[in-house]
Formats: sequence, structure tokens, C-alpha cells
Amino acid sequence: MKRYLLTAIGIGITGAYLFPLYWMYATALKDDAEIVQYPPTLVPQRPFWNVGEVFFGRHMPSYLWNSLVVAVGVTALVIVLGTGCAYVLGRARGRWVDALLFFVLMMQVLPSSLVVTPLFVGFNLAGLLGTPRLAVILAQTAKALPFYVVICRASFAGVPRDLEEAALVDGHSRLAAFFHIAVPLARNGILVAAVLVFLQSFGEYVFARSMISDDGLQTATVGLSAFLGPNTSDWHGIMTYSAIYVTPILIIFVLLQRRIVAGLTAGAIK
Amino acid sequence: MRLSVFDTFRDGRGLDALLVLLTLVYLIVFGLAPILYTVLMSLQQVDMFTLGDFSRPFVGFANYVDVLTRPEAGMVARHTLVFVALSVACQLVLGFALALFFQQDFPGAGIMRGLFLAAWIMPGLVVGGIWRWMLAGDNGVVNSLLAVTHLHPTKIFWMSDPATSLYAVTIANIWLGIPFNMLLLSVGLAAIPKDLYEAAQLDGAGPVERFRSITLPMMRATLGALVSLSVIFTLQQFDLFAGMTQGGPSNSSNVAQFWSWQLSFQTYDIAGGSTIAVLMIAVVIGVATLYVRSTRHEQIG
Amino acid sequence: EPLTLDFWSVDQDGQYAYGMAKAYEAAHPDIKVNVRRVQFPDMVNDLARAAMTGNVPDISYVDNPDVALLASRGALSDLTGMIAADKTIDMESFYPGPRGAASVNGKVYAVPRGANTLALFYNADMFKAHGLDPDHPPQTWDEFYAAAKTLTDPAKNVYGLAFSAANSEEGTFQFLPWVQMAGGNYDHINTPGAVEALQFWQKLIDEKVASPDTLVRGQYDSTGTFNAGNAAMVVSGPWELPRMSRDAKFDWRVALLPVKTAGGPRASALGEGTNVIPTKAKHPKEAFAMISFMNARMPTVWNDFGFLPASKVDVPDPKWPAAYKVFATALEDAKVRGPSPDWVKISKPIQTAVQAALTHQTDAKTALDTAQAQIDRVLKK
Amino acid sequence: MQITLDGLQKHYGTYHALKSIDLAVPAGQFVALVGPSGCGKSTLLRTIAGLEAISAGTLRIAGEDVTRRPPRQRDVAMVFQSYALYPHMTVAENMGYALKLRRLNRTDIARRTQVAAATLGLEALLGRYPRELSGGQRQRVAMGRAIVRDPKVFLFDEPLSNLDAALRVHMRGELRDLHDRLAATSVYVTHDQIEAMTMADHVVVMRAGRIEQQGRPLDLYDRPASRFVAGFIGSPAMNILPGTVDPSGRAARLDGAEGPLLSLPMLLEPGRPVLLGLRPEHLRLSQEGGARFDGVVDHIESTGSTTFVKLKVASQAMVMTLARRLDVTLGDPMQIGFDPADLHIFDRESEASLVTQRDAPPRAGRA
Amino acid sequence: MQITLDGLQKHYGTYHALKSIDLAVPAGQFVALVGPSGCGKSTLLRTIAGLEAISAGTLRIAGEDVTRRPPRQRDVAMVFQSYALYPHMTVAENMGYALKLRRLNRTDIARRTQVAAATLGLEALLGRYPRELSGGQRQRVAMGRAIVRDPKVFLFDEPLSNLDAALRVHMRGELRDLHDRLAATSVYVTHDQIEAMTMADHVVVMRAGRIEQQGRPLDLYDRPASRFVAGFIGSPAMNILPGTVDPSGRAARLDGAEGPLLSLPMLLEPGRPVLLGLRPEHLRLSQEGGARFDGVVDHIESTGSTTFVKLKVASQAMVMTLARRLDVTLGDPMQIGFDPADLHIFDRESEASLVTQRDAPPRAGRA
Ligand SMILES: Nc1ncnc2c1ncn2[C@@H]1O[C@H](COP(=O)(O)OP(=O)(O)OP(=O)(O)O)[C@@H](O)[C@H]1O
Ligand SMILES: Nc1ncnc2c1ncn2[C@@H]1O[C@H](COP(=O)(O)OP(=O)(O)OP(=O)(O)O)[C@@H](O)[C@H]1O
Ligand SMILES: [Mg+2]
Ligand SMILES: [Mg+2]
Repeated sequence: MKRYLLTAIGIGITGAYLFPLYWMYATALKDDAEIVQYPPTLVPQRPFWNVGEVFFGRHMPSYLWNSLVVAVGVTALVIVLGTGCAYVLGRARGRWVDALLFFVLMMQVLPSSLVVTPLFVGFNLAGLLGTPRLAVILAQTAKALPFYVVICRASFAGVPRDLEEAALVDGHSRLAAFFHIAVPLARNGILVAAVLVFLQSFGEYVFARSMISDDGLQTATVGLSAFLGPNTSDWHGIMTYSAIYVTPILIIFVLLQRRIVAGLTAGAIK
Repeated sequence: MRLSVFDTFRDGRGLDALLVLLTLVYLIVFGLAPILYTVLMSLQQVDMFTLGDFSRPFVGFANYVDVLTRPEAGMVARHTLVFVALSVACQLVLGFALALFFQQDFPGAGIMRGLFLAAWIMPGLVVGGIWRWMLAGDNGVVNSLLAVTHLHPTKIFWMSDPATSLYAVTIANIWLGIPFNMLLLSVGLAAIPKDLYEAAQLDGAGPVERFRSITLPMMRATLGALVSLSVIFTLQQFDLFAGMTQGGPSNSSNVAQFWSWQLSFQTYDIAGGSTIAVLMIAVVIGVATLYVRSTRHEQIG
Repeated sequence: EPLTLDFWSVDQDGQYAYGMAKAYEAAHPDIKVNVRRVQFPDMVNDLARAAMTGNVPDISYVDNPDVALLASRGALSDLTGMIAADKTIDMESFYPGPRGAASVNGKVYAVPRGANTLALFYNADMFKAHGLDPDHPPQTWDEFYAAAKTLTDPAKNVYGLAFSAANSEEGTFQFLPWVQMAGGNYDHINTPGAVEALQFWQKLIDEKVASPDTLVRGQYDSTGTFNAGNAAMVVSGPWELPRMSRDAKFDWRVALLPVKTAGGPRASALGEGTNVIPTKAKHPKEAFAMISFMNARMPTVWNDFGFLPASKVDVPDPKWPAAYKVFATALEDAKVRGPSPDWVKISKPIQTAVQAALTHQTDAKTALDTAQAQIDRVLKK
Repeated sequence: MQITLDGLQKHYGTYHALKSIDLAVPAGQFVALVGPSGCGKSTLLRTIAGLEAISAGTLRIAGEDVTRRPPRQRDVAMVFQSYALYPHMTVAENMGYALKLRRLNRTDIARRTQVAAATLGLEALLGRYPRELSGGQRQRVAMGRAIVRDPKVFLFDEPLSNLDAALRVHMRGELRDLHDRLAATSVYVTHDQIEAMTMADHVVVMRAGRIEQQGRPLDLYDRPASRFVAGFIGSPAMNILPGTVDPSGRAARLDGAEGPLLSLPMLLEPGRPVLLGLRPEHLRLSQEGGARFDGVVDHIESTGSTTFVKLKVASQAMVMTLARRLDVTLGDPMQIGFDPADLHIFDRESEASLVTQRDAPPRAGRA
Repeated sequence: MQITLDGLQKHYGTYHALKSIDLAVPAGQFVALVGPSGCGKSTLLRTIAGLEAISAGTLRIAGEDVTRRPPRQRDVAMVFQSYALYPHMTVAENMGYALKLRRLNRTDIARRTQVAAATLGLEALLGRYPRELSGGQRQRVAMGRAIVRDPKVFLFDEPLSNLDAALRVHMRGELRDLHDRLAATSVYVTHDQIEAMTMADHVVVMRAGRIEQQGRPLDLYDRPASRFVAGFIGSPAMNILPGTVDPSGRAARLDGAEGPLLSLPMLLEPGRPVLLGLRPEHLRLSQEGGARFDGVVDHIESTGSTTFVKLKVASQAMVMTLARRLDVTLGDPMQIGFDPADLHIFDRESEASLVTQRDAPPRAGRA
């Protein structure tokens, strides 16, 4: 009984929290006049839904594909580069570790909009702007890596050391024990951090906008800004576009939540 | 017998070095370089058009003097402090409360927790836009709900009243930061051994006491990471200012990062923008130091 | 194989750059025009960055007040010679505003592609309902204020007036005409007239004749409230005509901005932008040919893209003829912002001053004095 | 405080861990809970402490129904089998935590912690963190956490398993003293026969989620109600050999080739299949008088004080315990004697004892 | 595989956990490591396994210096005191993991896991996760993880501490069999006297990071080199009482009022302060002949088979173990006998034994 009461409360909280999301859908269905109407209509009165027009008219398939390429690339690179470092920083202690941790955190310090200019200059010299999606992946990885390392470090710090020792005795090298014992046991943290990195990179805007000049390689969030002109801002279009953009990801994450988020409680280590 | 070169990377110190270097080298190339470049620019006379050539005149700390003596400097610093402190504190408290709530075992807890990711998926531009509509003074749904529920019958001009504009952005930012906090805290909570709570219960600890003396200290690693990252993220929040108030009215909601952006990209004063960024780095150095110190008291498995 | 011209613009699909590109390609099969969209606020940054790396477009849109900046930094090709040699472009034919925006120190760096300006839209149905004569829209500030006051109806969520005092270039764009009508300008922003203009705006906001959200709303959103019937009048430009005719379910009309006192000077803002050729463009000659082609089609921009022609040409069979007449008249008095290579540093203090006064953080005089001090510093440099 | 369990049941998912437990522990009693690994001892302690939701039944402490009370309202101290030390607190903080929650002042806490630490030999380690302790030291801290308090009820889950013999003997005395001094009620899970027999007033033998038998320690030893209890109480375990009552009904023959005939202390139906039980310590070497049979030495082990002789008797294995060294070679024949009063007889089918009704055998003074 | 430790030292920060350990375990030997809690037993095992960096000294396995070799190159199986089960693997996966790493095929792994599980009584639990197991079941899984392999070296850290007596007896046999079958070298940490004495070929007694004495189990029992070992080996511990050699040099008087005179098995300087040691199991009741003294019954405990009598002798406490019940009342006077050959004598200062040089007393056949 109590569990269902909790469910009810949970739905209430989630509903309240997701209200802005609902507002996005509602706005997507309203015409310009209804958008500014007062009192605002909670349910669109004259819903109209031009998904197809926005989806194809705005080249969304290609934009979404490019976003996916960037997000997958960044996430893969971050996981490959950062997991080991997070592990070492979560295990060892000492002045060197402190210094490293400090350094890593500091690398997160500047907003993309500021680092993009020097990176742009550097990438241009290195000829990377010829492969703009790769350039964006490299830049965004630098942005996400410290974040990922700091988050995963906390998870690795919670993995009991004697489990790794048992693995060493069972015949693993330290490297293998890291892969087969430490990583699975820290998977909650790794997974959540990776999901956050993925989503962040999927929505990356600043680097893509500056480094990708070919519209065919451009990403979805940049495509979104096409609705904002010097004298116009097509809110209806923006909301429709972003509803198309958000919905599938949201559905995927809700479907995968068993593996991604709900696994959190199942995986108690000790 | 010493380990062979190959073995040291599998079993010895070499492994640690290798794993760390992967990240380190990458960050030095792609992370440190732009930061140093920014510091350099803050000491030079630069604008949009001299970005590319390096033979720019050095001006010492003239940019710092210039930025710090501008009439809005003090105000912006104050707003930044309020914005960061309020955002981080509320995100943490609300995120923690939600993590604890969804930690309980009830039908649908997982799905609902997944839905909270929505805020992280939505593009910043859209979030700014949505909150702008919702907090609009005349036709915003928030005012309408406040009126319907008689909580505040008169309209609040959230974004155009200098008294509330900063808080309007802060509210939106708190909304944006909740899932990040909630998810990571959930991970941390799940890793706490249950038997500690049991022992504490038998020792006579009530829920509050258990939270204080078991949950909090055991979450130290997570909390340290979370708070420091939250501070940094909040210091980089840009879309909401661009989407909601443009830092206005008359700088009443302007914060350092937006100001830095305005200088760099609206008035093409790259030196000024870089200078503010460097001043912000100083703040983050403090945060990072606190974080590193906090890790010394962590529980390492 | 066809030569490709890179054309950067802020337009969306179907608008000016795309339409022109299509027409030009049709007329010149040997040329391909590759239009790239750049966000309006990013254009100068992108051009500067492109200048740095050498990947500049052949033609680009540049907003009026930015021409001086880019030209002064050597980013734009001097077109004076080419224009002199060209038969279709006659700088004298442009209205003074657009012409001023295109030239710096006597050299021409840009060719106006069209123009827009501000006027007063009003809801004739509401005028009638409140006993005002829709055929006689307000002519002076006093009449304007009185009408707005009458039209304001809080119970129905209707403001008398909508405009934009946003913390962006739009705020300056809307504010400067009122200053100019009262005897001031961007370089004399704290004249008594300018203070009066700001006090007039203050009164509009203080008495809730216009929404406090005017401070955060752009022109587009302000006009949205007018279209929705939540404002009886709005100060806006011709770009709104297509949307208004679609969304506004009432009898809307356009009038010139009211003047300060009867017979006083008129003023309006000059909007829209120019086409330029960046310094390092790879095909300057071909680019100029296309600019010339586009200039030749000036008479069609009203009907095709909703711009006012920047030069005195006959528009055959204009859409919304009444509105066209008003805007064309307004354009005669439209003044360019600047020109100054440091325009953005002039505009920012003005926006801040307006907002500070409208929110009563300072009084109008002090606010404008502060702005003037900052502007003086920029101009003296 | 009296503890009463009525029809207590506990399910872990589909696994039925406790199957209707009825138990009444009078106030002030020291109860030992024994049983094979996995039989539900820890689960039972945890339900008493309130850490496991009870699937069915009621639990009363001091007469009050506390089935749904949270643990901290039960005033119970428990030593966890897994220790459950707070990793972020020093030894002193671990031990003083419960006192701190009771708002004792700092000096009182320090004093009581000090006393407990002295008892446990932990004085030098008070400032350490659990991760810096050895296994036995951790266990002692876990114990310290329980004994600094003076609760109504003590629950001990194998609290001495990782301690050396000397310390264990010492702690046995200390725990029993503490129990008496506080007039507490204690439930003590142990695998150590000596602990169960010497510390407890009452022993409860559990088996697969049920109580198999309970009673005073020596009663269980002397009159096990079933083959299971007989085998479980006493170490090495009782020798249990299949046999058949011979036609006289006064003796039974061990199964197997040439099984010897053992005289029975009672009359049984001839031909009835039975299990004959003889404790290793009740077997004697070649003694005149009493019952007697032949065996062959199979293996010998000595702990110094005690010698375990493994024998083959009619192809069945038996163990004999002797309180001294023995100098025999493997394969030597041996004549084994026993007192028929020490013979336990169980039904082959139900495994229930057939001799539980008889009086305690007069064992004392047999020196 | 022979294991040789030379001057092994280990520091934890400032704590000196192992202070120069020299130990040679011949191939195929079964060594029991005993010592008080916290003396460094686990640390020693961990250094042999390669889990702790050694601060000084060398470690050789099969003659090869492996001091800096990683654990996996040592072919060592270890049961951790803390179990260290992989929480994300089932019981079967935990046990089969080392085999999987050795690339055995699936059926082999399953077979060997099955066999080990049967030995340990875990068959029904193979699909469970560690968190769903009882304490003893977890310990058995930890053991299963070691015994499925056939390593050169076995390291056991108190592997049976949480098992019931019957299972423990069973496992003792199984472990020793396994050791013999694989001809492995085993180092076995235990607190259980019986385990150490009956399973091991060789017993090492540690104290505070040093080896105090080592030797064959009965040698340690019979000839402890120091008071510490004497007290540590044997349970209940040896009675050790201060006394003074009397003027004859052939007897010693227990300290305290009217302390009795105990005759010594050797001649000592008169007046020398000594410590006299008598094992509880070597004391007898009122027997004619041999040495003898008087005491008063202070306390009696019985485990069923054994009775512990606590006595007061000249205001000092003594324990006597009897292999049967005793029907006496507290306060009764008692006459205690012992064989002078069983008397241990230690120097009061150095606590070293004064009788270690003598031959093993002829204890066998004293029945
Ligand atoms: N990380 C550490 N830091 C400081 N001291 C430690 C650390 N680990 C162990 N010790 C100390 O080293 C000593 C030896 O520990 P070890 O675990 O070897 O003891 P042990 O003989 O196995 O004891 P037990 O029988 O209690 O398990 C102990 O006194 C312990 O407190
Ligand atoms: N979470 C669980 N899920 C399923 N079964 C469980 C769970 N916890 C315990 N069990 C089972 O319940 C039974 C009783 O467990 P309990 O811990 O009470 O045993 P125990 O008597 O304390 O054993 P030990 O002496 O080994 O500690 C065991 O068979 C165990 O496998
Ligand atoms: Mg248990
Ligand atoms: Mg140990």
C-alpha cells in the first residue's frame, strides 16, 4: 500500500518537474497567437502539428545523424581516455594524485565559447578543420573528459580493494583486474557519467557552430538556431523541432532505464 | 628481479602512469593550451581581428584595471556569487531529496528517474526559451498558476523587474541542474553498504542522524565531485542568460560568464572577455583546491 | 565546371539570399551560389574569424552599423572603383540612410540590399471600441500617450502599446528615433530632449501603458502580443507584415511614428543590411557581378522578401499598399546608427541607460549622462 | 527483558528462511543459538533487532508487541557477523557512536570507550580506522560497539569467531559478566560448542529455519531429541551407526559384516531398524565390565591434550576421544568399551530419539 | 613448492607489522600459522601472495626470487579472511573465475565447480549472489574459490571460523586430503587449536610481527620455548604461576600465603624466581603418588564431555580439565595431583623455558 502511495507522490513530483518539458510540447502545438495569449492555455486550443515539414524541411535527418556521430565519438573517446585515469585517481593517494586531480578539474574551467577561439586557430593550423566533425569531437572531448574523470573517480573510490586483490590471486594482471573487476563494480558511476557526456555532446552547440561550416555536416542544435532570424523568432518551429529532437532520446532512455538508471539500486557493492 | 617493461604496464607502477598519461596528455594538448592562450590574451591588446596573429602588444595588467574599474564590475561579481551559491545549494538539496526519494523501492521509481534526464537532453536555447515563456510577466504560465492558486494574485514581472531577474534565471538553472545532482547522488547512495545503516539504527540513530553521520560522510567522494562540478557548470551557464534576460534589465541579472561573453562577442573586446575569464579561473582554483583537500578524507575502498 | 560563389547571410530558407541565389544561378548557369546561414549576432565574429584563417566567403551580408567596423579593420573590399565602373549601381539613388551606412570616409564598402524602418501599427477595432478615430492615429507624443492610456485595459490583459526596450541592439534601434525626434543623437545622448524621450518611455512603463516585460522582449515578441490582441499598438517594422496579415484577426493599420510636438522633426530607424565582398574573397569580380545583379532587382524586394527598397525605385503593385506608403515615407527620415567602427561600444551604454531608467535604478538624466560619458570615451579614441 | 517470538516467519523472495519460530526467552537469560551454517540464525537475530521485515508472526519484547517498531526503539545492541563497522569513523568513534546519540557528554563517552577498549585489548588502536585493523581487531571493535552501551537486549552473531583461544576465553568471561551485571537478555549465535555449553543458560538448536530442540545445555547433550541434535551438540560429533534390534529385544547388532552386538538400556521390538549413537568421549579402551566391541585403528590425531582415534568397526567408521596420548600403530586391533547408559537410540525412519524419556544417567562421580 | 622468507619486513606507514621474518616451508608441507589477533598473520600471507609490497627482505617460491613478481605469476590460491567475494558474480561464477582465467573450457569449469560445491555443501546455492548468502555460506564460497584450482601454494586465512563444528571437522579432512593429493604447499592461519594441531605438519607461532617459535605441533605442545608459546598452545591455556625455587633446589614454592611446594624435574639454584606451568589437562583429582597440592573449587563449567574446574590455589587461580562430569560444590577443597614430568618452568625475567633441553617426556601409554 505504502509503495503505491510513494508511486503517486513520485508521479506528482515528476510531473511538476517535467512541466517545462510539457510546455515545450504544448508550445509546439500552438500557433503564434496562442503562444502569447493570456491566460495561457494549458492545452493547445487549435493544435497543429507540422512535424513532417520541420523534420524534412529542416534537414533534421542529416543534422541528427551528425549529432549522433559527434556524441558517439565523444563518448567513446572519453571512456577510452578517462576511465583508467579515474581509476588511478580513485585508488592512489598522495601529493601527485592531488596535483593531478587539481589539474584535471582545472581543465574544466573555461566555457566552450571562450576556448573555441584558440582551438579554432590551432585546429586551423593543424588542418583539422578539413574534418570538422572530428574537430568537434576532439574539442568536446577535452571539455567532457575532466567531468567524466571526476565523476568516475568517486565510483572507483568506492570499490573495495580486496576484490581486486582476490582477482590478482585468481590470476589477473592489474590491468585485467581493472577491466574485469574494478570497471564492472564501478559501472553505475561510469554509466551515468557516460550517459551525461553523451547527452551533453549530442546537444553540443558552440564548437559545432564554429568549426563546421558545411551545412551537410552540421549538428541538430545548430540547426535549431535557424528558427531565429534577425527579426523573427519562430517559437512554434523551435519547439516542434526540439520536440522531435528530444522525444526519441527520451523514449530510448526510458526504455533503457532498466540498464542505465534503475541498475543503480541493484548494484550495491558491499 | 625487476619487472620487464611490458609487465610494468600490466602489473606495476607503469600501469598507473600509462592510464593517467592518456588523460593527461590529451588534456594538456586540448585543454591546457586554450587556457594558457586565454591568460596570454588577458595580458595583451586583442580584439576580434587580431586573434590570429601573435605579435600583439602586451599591456600588462591594463585589461584587469579596465575591467575591474567598469561601473558594472562590482554588481556583476555580486550577482555571480548569488547565482552560483543559490544554484549549487538548491540543486544539491533538491537533487539529494529526490535521490533519497527515488532510492526507495516503489513501482515506477526507475522510469521516473529516467525521465528526469529530460532537462539534460533539451538544448540550452530551448530551455531558455521555455523558461522565458513560462516566467513571462503578462502571459506566463507561472504567473497564471500563481494567480489561479491565489498564491500571488498580482503578476510578477520575473525577468523585467531588476529585483527578480537574477532569481528568474537562477530558478531555471536550478531546474536544469537537478538531474545531474540527482543521478550522481543516486549512484553514490547505492554504493553505501546497507549494514552500516542497520548498525546505526541499532545504535539508536534516527533518520536524520543516519543521514548526517552515515550518508553524508560515505558520500564524501561523490559530494566533492558534485559540488565542484556544479560550481563550474554554473559558472559556465550561458544559454539561460542569453535566452531569458540578456543580463538585463540594465545588468541586474548580469553575471561574470555572460559579461565575459558580451565583451568578447558582442563588443568584440576579446581582451576584456579573456580578462574576466581569467578572473573566474581564480575562483575555480579555489573550488578545485577545496575539492582536492576534501578527497583526503574520503573513504577509499 | 561551374564556379562556386560562397554567400554568407543571416537569411532563412526562402528569404533574400536564397531567392537571389536561385535567380542568379538560373541566369548564369556557369555559376553556383552556395548560401551559408550565419546567426545574426555571430556574423561579425564569423567574418573576423574567417579573415584570420582565410576561409572567407565571396559575398556576405553585413548589418548596417557593422560595415564601418569591418571596413576600418580592413576586412572589406573597397567597392568604390567597381561601382563607378558599373552601370546599374548608382550610390546617389539610395536613400541617405542606406547610403551613409555603406560608405566610410568617402569610400564605398557595401551595397545596401534593402531597408526597413519603424512605424506604428495599431488595432483599428480597438480604437473604435474605445471611441478613438481609427482614421486619425496619434500624431504627437501627447496624443500617442493619451491614446495608449485609453486603450489600456488591464481587465482584458490589454496594454495600450507594445515596443521593445530589450538589452540588445533592438533596444537601441527602437530608442534612437525618439531621441532624434527630441533633438539628440547617439553622440549626444544626454541632451534635454533625449532625457525627455527617456522620461516619456518611463511614463509608458510606469503607468503600465506598456508591459514591464518590454525590457526583455524583442520586437518580434512584442508584435506577437499585438497580433494576439494583448496590445493595441506596437512600434515595429515591415518585416512583420506577413505574420500580421496571417495572425492578426482584426483591422490593423500602420501610421508614422508620432512626433514630439506637432510639426517637430520626424525620425525613424534604419534597418536591414548590405552586401559586401570580404578582402580575401577568392572571386571578387564574379561576386561583384552578382551584387550588381541583386541591386538591379531592388524593385522586387518588397513583394518578394518584405524589405523596403533602399533606393528610390518604383515598386510596381506593392503588397499591403497602405503600409508600403507609410513605410516608404518613414524611410525618408530613417537614420543610420553611427556609422562608427565602434558602434557596439556606443550602443551598449545606451541600452543599459534605457533599462536603468525604465526600472528606476537611476533617473533618466543620470542614466544618460553615464552613457554619454562612456560614449565620449569611445568616440575620442 | 523477556523476548517472545510467536509463529515468526521470514521469506527472502521465494526462499523460506524462517518457518514458524516459537521461542520465549525469559528476562535475564543468556540463550545460545546454534545450528548448521545457513539455517537461519543470523536471520532470527536480525528479525529480533528489527532489521528484517517479518513475513508473519509477532515479536514481543518485555511483553510489548514490537513487530513493527523500528530498531532504534527496541534498545537492542547487536554484534554483526559482518562487523558493519563505520569505515569513516575511528575505532573510538565507532564505539562511542551509540553513546553520542544518547547525548552522553564527551568525558563519559571517552571513559566508557576506554573501559571497553581495555577489556578488548584495543587501547592502542583507538585512533585507527577500521581499514587499518586486522580481522580479529575489527571483530573486537564490533563487539566494543555493543558492550559500551547498556541495552536491554544483547544480540551476538558469532562475536568471537576470529579471536585466538586465550582472548576467546577471556571474552567469554567478560561477556557473561556483562550480561549478569546489566541483567540483560542475550541471544548469542555461535559455532563453538564450548561457548554454547559454558556460557548459555539455554541452548536453541536450529535446523533449516526451524527450532529443532531447546533446553538447558547439558540436557541437550544428554538427551538429544533427534539424531540431528545428537550429531550437532558435542565435538567430535556423536558416532551414529545403523543397527537392528536383535530377537531378544535387549541388544542391537550393528549393520555390516560381523557387526558386534551392543546391549540396549531398554527393551525394543525385535528386528526394529534403529540408529545407535555413541559419543566419542564415552568410548573407552579395553575396559573390563560394561558393554564392549572390537575395532581396528584407522587413523590417529592428537591435539596434545586430546587424542582422536578413528576406528573401523564392522566396516563402519567411528571416532573415539581420549584425554591423553596413545602409542598405537594404524591397523592395530582394539577393544572398545562403553557404558550402556551412554547409548543413544534413534528410530531409523523418523530419526527421533527412543530414549529421551529416560532419566538423566547418573554420570557424576564416575571418576 | 618450497617457500622461503628471508628477513621479511613490512611497514604500514609508521607501524612495523612484520619485523624480520625468516621462515622456510619445505615443498609439500602444511604449515599452521598461529598467534594472537593482530600479530601479523594475515599480513604475512598477503606478502606471500604478493598483495603487499615488501618493505625489506626477499621471498622465494620454489627457489625463485618472486619478491617483485605480481601475484598471478606466483600460482597461489588464497582464502581471504574477509572473503572478498565478487559481488557481481554468482556463487558458481565466483568459484569458476580463476579457472576461466586459465582458459579452461566451459564443461571443465562446470565440473570442477560442481565438485567443489559438493564438498562444501553449496550445490543448492550455485546461482545465488554473495549478498544472498549467510556468513558461513560466504566463507564456504571463499574457500571454494581456492580449492577449485590446483595451485602450487595454498594460503588459508581462517577459512573455517564461521562454520559449525560438524562442517569444520569435515572440511579439515577435505583440506588436508586436497593438500596431499595436489602435493601443494599450504600456509594456514587459524585460531582453532585443534585445527593447528591436527592438520599441520609444522606450526609457526607469531607474536607482534615476529616468529616466536616453530616446530612440529606436539613439540610445541610439549616443549614450548617460552611462557608465551606455552600459554598460546593448548586450550584452556596452561596455568602459569609465579614461584620460587626452595633451598633444596629440587622443589619450588608457589608464591602467596602458604603456597604448596611442587617438586621439580630438575635441579635449579635455590631462591631463583621462576614461573611454573601446568596444563589444565595434566592436573588430576586426588590421585595417590606423584606430586600433589591442595586447592579450593571456585567455579565449574561443563561442555557435556569436558568439565573445566576453576580452582584457587594459594590465592592464585588455576584451571583443571576433566574428561567427565564432576559433582562438587563450589568451595569444596580438592587435592590436585600432577606428574612432575608435566611441569614447565620458565625464567621469571626472560620468560624463556628452563626445561626445553630435556627429552620429550614419555607420555604415551600412560593410560
Ligand atoms: N593499513 C594498515 N595501517 C596500519 N596498520 C595496519 C594496517 N593493516 C594492518 N595493520 C596492523 O598490522 C597488524 C597485523 O595485521 P594482520 O592483519 O596481519 O593481523 P592478523 O595477525 O591477521 O590478526 P587477526 O588474527 O586479528 O586477523 C595489526 O596490528 C594491524 O592493526
Ligand atoms: N537476501 C537473501 N536472499 C535469499 N536467501 C537469503 C538471503 N539472505 C539469506 N538467505 C538465506 O537464508 C538462509 C539463512 O541465512 P542466515 O544468514 O540466517 O544463516 P545463518 O544461520 O546465520 O548461517 P551462518 O552460520 O552461515 O551465518 C541461508 O540459507 C541463506 O542462504
Ligand atoms: Mg549467520
Ligand atoms: Mg588476519
